[in-house]
Amino acid sequence: ACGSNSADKDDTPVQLLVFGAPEELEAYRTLISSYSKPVQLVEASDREDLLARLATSIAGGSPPDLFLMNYRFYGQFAVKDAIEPLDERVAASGVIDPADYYPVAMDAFKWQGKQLCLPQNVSSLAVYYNRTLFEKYRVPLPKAGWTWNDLLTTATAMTRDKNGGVIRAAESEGAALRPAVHGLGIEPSIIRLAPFVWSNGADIVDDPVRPTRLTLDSPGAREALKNLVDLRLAYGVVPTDQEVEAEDDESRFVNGRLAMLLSSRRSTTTFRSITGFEWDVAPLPIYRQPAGILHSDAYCLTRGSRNKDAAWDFLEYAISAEGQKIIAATGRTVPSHIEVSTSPAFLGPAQPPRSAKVFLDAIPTVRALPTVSTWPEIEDVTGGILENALYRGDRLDDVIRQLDEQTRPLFARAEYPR
Amino acid sequence: MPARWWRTLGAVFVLLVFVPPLVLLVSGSLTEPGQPPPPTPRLLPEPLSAAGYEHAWSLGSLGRATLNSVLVAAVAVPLSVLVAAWAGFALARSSRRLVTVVVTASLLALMAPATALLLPRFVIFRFLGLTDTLVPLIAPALLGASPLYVLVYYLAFRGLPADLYDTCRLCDLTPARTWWRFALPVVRPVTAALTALSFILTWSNFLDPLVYVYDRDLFTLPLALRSLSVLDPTNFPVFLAGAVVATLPPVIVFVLAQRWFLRSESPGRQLR
Amino acid sequence: MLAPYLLGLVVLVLGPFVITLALAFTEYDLIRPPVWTGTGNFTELTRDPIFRTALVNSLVFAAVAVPLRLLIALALALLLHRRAMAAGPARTAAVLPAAVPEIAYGLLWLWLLNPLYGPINQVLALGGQNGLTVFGRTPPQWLTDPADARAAIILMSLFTIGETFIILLAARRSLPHDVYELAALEDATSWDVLRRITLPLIAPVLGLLLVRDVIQSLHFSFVPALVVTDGGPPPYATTYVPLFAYRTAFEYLRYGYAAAATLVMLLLTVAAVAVQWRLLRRYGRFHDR
Amino acid sequence: MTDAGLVLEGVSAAYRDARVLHRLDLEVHRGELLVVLGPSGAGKSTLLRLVAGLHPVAEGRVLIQGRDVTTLRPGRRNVSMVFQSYALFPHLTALDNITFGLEVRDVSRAAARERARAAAASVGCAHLLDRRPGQLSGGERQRVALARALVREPDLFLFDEPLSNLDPELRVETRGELKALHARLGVTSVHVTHDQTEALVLADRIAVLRDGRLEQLGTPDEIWRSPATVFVARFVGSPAMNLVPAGGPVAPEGMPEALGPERLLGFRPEAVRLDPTGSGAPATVERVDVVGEDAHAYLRLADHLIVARVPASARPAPGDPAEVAVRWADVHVFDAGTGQRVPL
Amino acid sequence: MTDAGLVLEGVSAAYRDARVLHRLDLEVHRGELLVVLGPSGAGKSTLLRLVAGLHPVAEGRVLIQGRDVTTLRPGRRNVSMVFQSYALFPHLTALDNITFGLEVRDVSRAAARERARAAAASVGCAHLLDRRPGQLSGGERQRVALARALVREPDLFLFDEPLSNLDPELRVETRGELKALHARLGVTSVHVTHDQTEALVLADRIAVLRDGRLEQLGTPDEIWRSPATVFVARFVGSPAMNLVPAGGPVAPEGMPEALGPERLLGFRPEAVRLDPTGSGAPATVERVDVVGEDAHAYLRLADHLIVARVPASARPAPGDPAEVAVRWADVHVFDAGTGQRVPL
Ligand SMILES: Nc1ncnc2c1ncn2[C@@H]1O[C@H](COP(=O)(O)OP(=O)(O)OP(=O)(O)O)[C@@H](O)[C@H]1O
Ligand SMILES: Nc1ncnc2c1ncn2[C@@H]1O[C@H](COP(=O)(O)OP(=O)(O)OP(=O)(O)O)[C@@H](O)[C@H]1O
Ligand SMILES: [Mg+2]
Ligand SMILES: [Mg+2]
Repeated sequence: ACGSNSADKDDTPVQLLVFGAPEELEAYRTLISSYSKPVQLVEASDREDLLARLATSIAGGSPPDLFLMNYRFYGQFAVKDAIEPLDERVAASGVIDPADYYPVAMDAFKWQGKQLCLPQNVSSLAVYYNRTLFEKYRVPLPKAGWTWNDLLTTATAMTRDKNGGVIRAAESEGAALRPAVHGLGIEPSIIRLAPFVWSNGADIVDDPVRPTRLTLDSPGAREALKNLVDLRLAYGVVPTDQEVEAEDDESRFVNGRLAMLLSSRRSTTTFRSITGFEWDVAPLPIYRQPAGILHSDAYCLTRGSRNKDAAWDFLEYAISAEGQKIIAATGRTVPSHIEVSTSPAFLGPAQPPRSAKVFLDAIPTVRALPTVSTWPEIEDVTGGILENALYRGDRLDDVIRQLDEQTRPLFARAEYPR
Repeated sequence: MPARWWRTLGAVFVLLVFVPPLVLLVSGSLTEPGQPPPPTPRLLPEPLSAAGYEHAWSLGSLGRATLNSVLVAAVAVPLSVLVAAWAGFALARSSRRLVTVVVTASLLALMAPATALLLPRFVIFRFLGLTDTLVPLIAPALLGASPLYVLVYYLAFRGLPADLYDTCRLCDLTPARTWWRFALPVVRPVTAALTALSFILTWSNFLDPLVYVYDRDLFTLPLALRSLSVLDPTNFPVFLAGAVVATLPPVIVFVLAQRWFLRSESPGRQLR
Repeated sequence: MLAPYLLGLVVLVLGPFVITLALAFTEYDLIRPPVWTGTGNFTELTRDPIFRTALVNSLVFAAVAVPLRLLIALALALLLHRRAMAAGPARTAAVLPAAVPEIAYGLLWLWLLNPLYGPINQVLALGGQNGLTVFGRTPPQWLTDPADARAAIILMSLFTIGETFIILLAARRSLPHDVYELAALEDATSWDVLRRITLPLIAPVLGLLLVRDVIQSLHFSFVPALVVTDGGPPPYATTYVPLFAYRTAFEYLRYGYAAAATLVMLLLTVAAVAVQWRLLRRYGRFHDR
Repeated sequence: MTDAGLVLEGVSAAYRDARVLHRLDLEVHRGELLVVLGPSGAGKSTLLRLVAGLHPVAEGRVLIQGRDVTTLRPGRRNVSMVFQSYALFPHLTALDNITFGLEVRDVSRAAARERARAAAASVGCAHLLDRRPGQLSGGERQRVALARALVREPDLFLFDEPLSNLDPELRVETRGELKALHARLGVTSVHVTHDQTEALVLADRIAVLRDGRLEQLGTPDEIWRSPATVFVARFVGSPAMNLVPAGGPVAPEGMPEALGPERLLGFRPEAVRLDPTGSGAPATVERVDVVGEDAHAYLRLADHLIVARVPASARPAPGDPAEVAVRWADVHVFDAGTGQRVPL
Repeated sequence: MTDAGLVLEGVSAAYRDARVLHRLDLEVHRGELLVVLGPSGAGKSTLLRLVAGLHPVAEGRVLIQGRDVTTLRPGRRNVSMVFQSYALFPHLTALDNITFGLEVRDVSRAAARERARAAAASVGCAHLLDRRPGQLSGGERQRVALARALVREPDLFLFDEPLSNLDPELRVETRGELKALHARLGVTSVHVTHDQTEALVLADRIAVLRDGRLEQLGTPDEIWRSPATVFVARFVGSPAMNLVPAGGPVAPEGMPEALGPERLLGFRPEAVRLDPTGSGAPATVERVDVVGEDAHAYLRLADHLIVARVPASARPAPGDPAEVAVRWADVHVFDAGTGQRVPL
């Protein structure tokens, strides 16, 4: 990693490394084409591809100037000093005022007191629901302030067989019945679990800044976890693992066979192609206090960039109101620019979801996950364990113990933002 | 003859096992995109639609990517075959010691996982200023596409009757001319097979372009296909259309190469 | 004439490979300069349950898949090496799976293996009731049961034998004709012809392919495991060493550690190959001049 | 059906477009040894391959010991064959090559080896059993191929020039061995050779093939003493029979009647006498080849070249004048147009 | 240096561990045609390969036209060779096979074809030029191989049994062709054959090889009339020379002195007379082989078997009693222990 300050050349285009589906990349291309200077979009298809590209090119000494990354994964680059701090440039900028952006997103990209990257979006978890189906079965719609129990009752009421009758599809009921409609879809992972743990007044790690272990053994966390796995084990309102493999939750929702789905803003673009029914979003249910989880991506300037000033110019443009509007048009993101997020570019009623404001309302209560350098590994390890907990009914004590034991070495190896 | 019928029966069985997945691939690609994905593939999509291909063409810039892939293959495949055939021939005419060394090295090379080579190769190509060009994608041709092919050629050349090599030596042929005039034509089935295989290998190279090529205009088909693979589930026909497009050239190449398999001049009949 | 190949071999493979292997003795995160740690990575590997699982997975995969793949490829090559009705299309069909881009093929298999709606399980459930097979057993849960998932990956690998198949086909076609006539005259059964003539005569190629397949199968499982099962079902039923190494190196940025894993794998492969190498030499001798 | 060891009924064969055998009829008695003679490319090997079932029969039928085998696969015909190209398995030792046919017939390993050694010894390759074909000389390979054929006891032996690469001593010896074996086993055999002596010594009957057609079939004596055509006459015997038009330069002694030029007179070199009695035709010696005790003198008579076999000790020198005399009893008469023998 | 076309000086050769040629000394004059005779496995092919440079020389030197070529690569030795196995390229037509050596020497295509056609015509394969080797009969292949060798004009011709698969007529013809060619071009040639007649007719000199050692080198006449050893005596001539111990059953007429049993008497079948004058040794006819005009009568004298060549017309019948007489002039005397000829 060589942090050379070699002279900027005007003619070499700024390289921006992003990943996404073709439509998403198309939005970035629009963004670039509306920018006055040449920018080369370096495209990857998914996160793995992007990481492979980024890592090899940094190691090989010719990194792209800019890349876009989620705060959950940028830690490992931040800790290794691969990202250029932006404080000075922000301070000197005439375009960007940090106050224009949601602080929670800005804070997520602070590392040892420095602003490393600048967020382009701020999303959170919401409950997508099939409004038409709810109306058909005359079940009350989810609404703000509803509780976990409400979620459970709703989900139970929406789990129906072919004839529309309510059924219970838990293994304990024995029957090999397959619901035609499932009440709820949720992915067993730490990022889905976390907001409920927080809502229950507990925490997932012992120290949000310098975590050393997962604390899912605390009573609050344990309850949230138990309730999560009970969705499958006790009530059978979420599809089994076989069913998920046969048809993932998003497809199931699109096919009108899933009443509710916990997901981030990401799913919106897919769901916009739905023609068969009406759908909308609702806020997360709560235990004791409202809590949400931050999903945010940011532009980062690589330390090894040869073209920092030009790159910064583009970065400025991209997260400025103008740039964010272009990206917001895809529907995929919740703009991090406060003004843009409240503008019709985001809230515009032309496209579903009607209650897009749910995403904005959640922002004050969202929290970020710890940004330790080994977080990607921790997510992967916990994912497997939680999956087994949900689908195979591993004993809760074992699950919690495993989660703790297997993540400890990862925390031990971790480097911290502060 | 009954043996013939058994063969036909077997061939039909092979067809029954191997073809259906590909039929599903094609029929899937002809489904109308934007529909909720059917949980189970249908043999005859309803309605039939070529929209998947249109989308794939525009979304994935398949045209450009195909062009690049063809360009790479057009240079890399002949080069691969040439290098492999040369090396295999040279090995067949080399001393035991050299053969042992090279074969061992080739096997070691086969053992190197692609992912373990990405980074050092990147450094090399960057040093040579070749990143973000198509050269790194052609470079594996220097290996004959795969060391395996060199070894296959080696075995093929070694199996030719010694008297024929001796005849060439008597005529004072240089090794290169012996190779060109005698050895290569005689192992034509092998060449046909390896041409088809190195085409497939070159054509489906994914990791190299992923790491060495930034410029979208230089993307090859596997990369374009990769980008289609992250489309929404509703757009699966678009992805499958891309897959069909990407599969077609290898099929054509193989069908062409197959003719050469059958037209072999086996040296066996006059081996004594 | 060997020069271009040797150049490619050294510059493109062996050199880079040695560099990577050297990094196995360091802690290297791709960004900061490597730090020498000696055998640190290896001691850590011995304690890493994920690596252990991956290693066992890889070895089991190789032990099961390689013989099957070779057998099937050989059977196909011997079945289809002559002109016969439908043989041409069958040859093409047998190679096609290897020609379909891996990602597309992975996705296709996701369909085929779909536990509820997949054609494979639907065929298996034919004649049974309630989605059970005729024998009253639940059909395999390809994507969710660890054992079945491993079987699924092996099953997939059995279809991508195109390369092996073609090379064997070419080898078979270049065998001398008159010895087969003699065998026919002696009324040798197909089995005798296979055992006493064909196999020994193509033994060098077969041996080479065996070695290659052992090596390859330790890499092969990469894309399907990624696309179809994503290393699962949980926790690591289909995480093979290459996937482990790839993730560790490029997702977790622990290049040195991944290199150590690769080195361990390499040593095991070398050991396996060394054994087969001797066989290869013994059979190959009659070609010596 | 019949008592014939091998019957070909109107058999034809072709390679792609080229017809090689033309409606051949041939009957080999049971236990008989038939030698097939014919120029290179006449279809001899093809004939054997066809009998063995290795080449398809275009028309006609093949019967072995009365069984119609036309559509039977080679292995079911129970024939044993020596290929002109030997067809040895390159990966097997000589011993394993020989035992191959036995082992696939489930003869026990020990017994197979026993018989193989015996067969090898009978053709003089017992000392080579551990070698691979690549390590053998041409003649050694041929002996192994022969041993491989002899080790079995089939209904029919097919030999395609099995002795061509052997040295004379070994050839005489092996020939004797073959003859003895044939006498002992009484297996019907078809033997292709180019060697006159071999043909004449071994054969019960000889078939002369020409361009895929049977030219003559008869005992060695018949073939030698009354060749049916000019072709047979010239083909058998070395140097070949002399042919001059009747009424030409040579007038045999004691010729009963004068023959017109539409007849050809044939007489073997052995029949030519060079004694200067004054009654013979005058000639000049052009060339003399000495072959051991014999010499072949090439004599020019006008525009004819005539060969005489004379004792080497009494040979003329090139350039010498000579007189050529032939006795009528030694003369064969052929039709100049059809080449057929003219019975007298 | 010398005027020799080919010189071998103390040349040895081996395959791995097995020594095949033992310190061979041989000189072939420039323009001479040397025929190499020897039993199968004697090392004849090895000798040719060694001269051609295809097999390494273990010790000794090889000189071609005075040039030391021991370490020269084959292509530089300017020799032309016919392989015992033909070594035709399976993928080339006969024509291309023949022109192969020319084209790589940059003879123009047209000229090469011209010469190829001429060479092919001279060995009788002009009608086969479009075929691939796989489509040719054994003899046809051999002719193509021969044409390929003849089309060039090298310093040295090496022929390894080039006529073994030809029919007799063609063989005589081709032999004549070879002889004429040799006379015309005067290229030094080494010719391996198993055919007596071929050897005796073609050779300027004959080398008899046995187990990798030179047994005798001499003109055909010398080889025939004064074989240096028992081996040569028996090897040349068919049927082979009779050998009986001196003082045994046969007493040659006019033998000057009595010889002890440490001497062997050799006489050819042609020298045996069966005239019943009463003075010969009594014998029984065991077997008679008729070979055209000649017959070979095998006679038993006590525990010896003796062959006589008699006219077929005057042959005895098996079982007949006979009397065997030999003239002293026809007898060769050898030492029973060493097998060497004993000069008288
Ligand atoms: N595979 C083939 N394709 C086409 N023609 C062939 C093939 N094999 C043989 N022939 C032709 O058929 C004819 C007869 O061939 P065959 O091998 O039977 O001859 P042969 O009598 O055995 O001759 P030889 O004594 O030279 O071995 C020859 O003219 C030959 O050129
Ligand atoms: N590649 C080899 N490896 C080992 N021994 C060999 C090899 N080639 C030939 N020999 C042996 O060397 C000896 C001489 O072989 P060579 O081929 O010179 O015999 P030859 O005189 O040509 O016999 P033939 O008349 O049968 O062709 C033989 O005993 C043979 O077995
Ligand atoms: Mg033949
Ligand atoms: Mg030889």
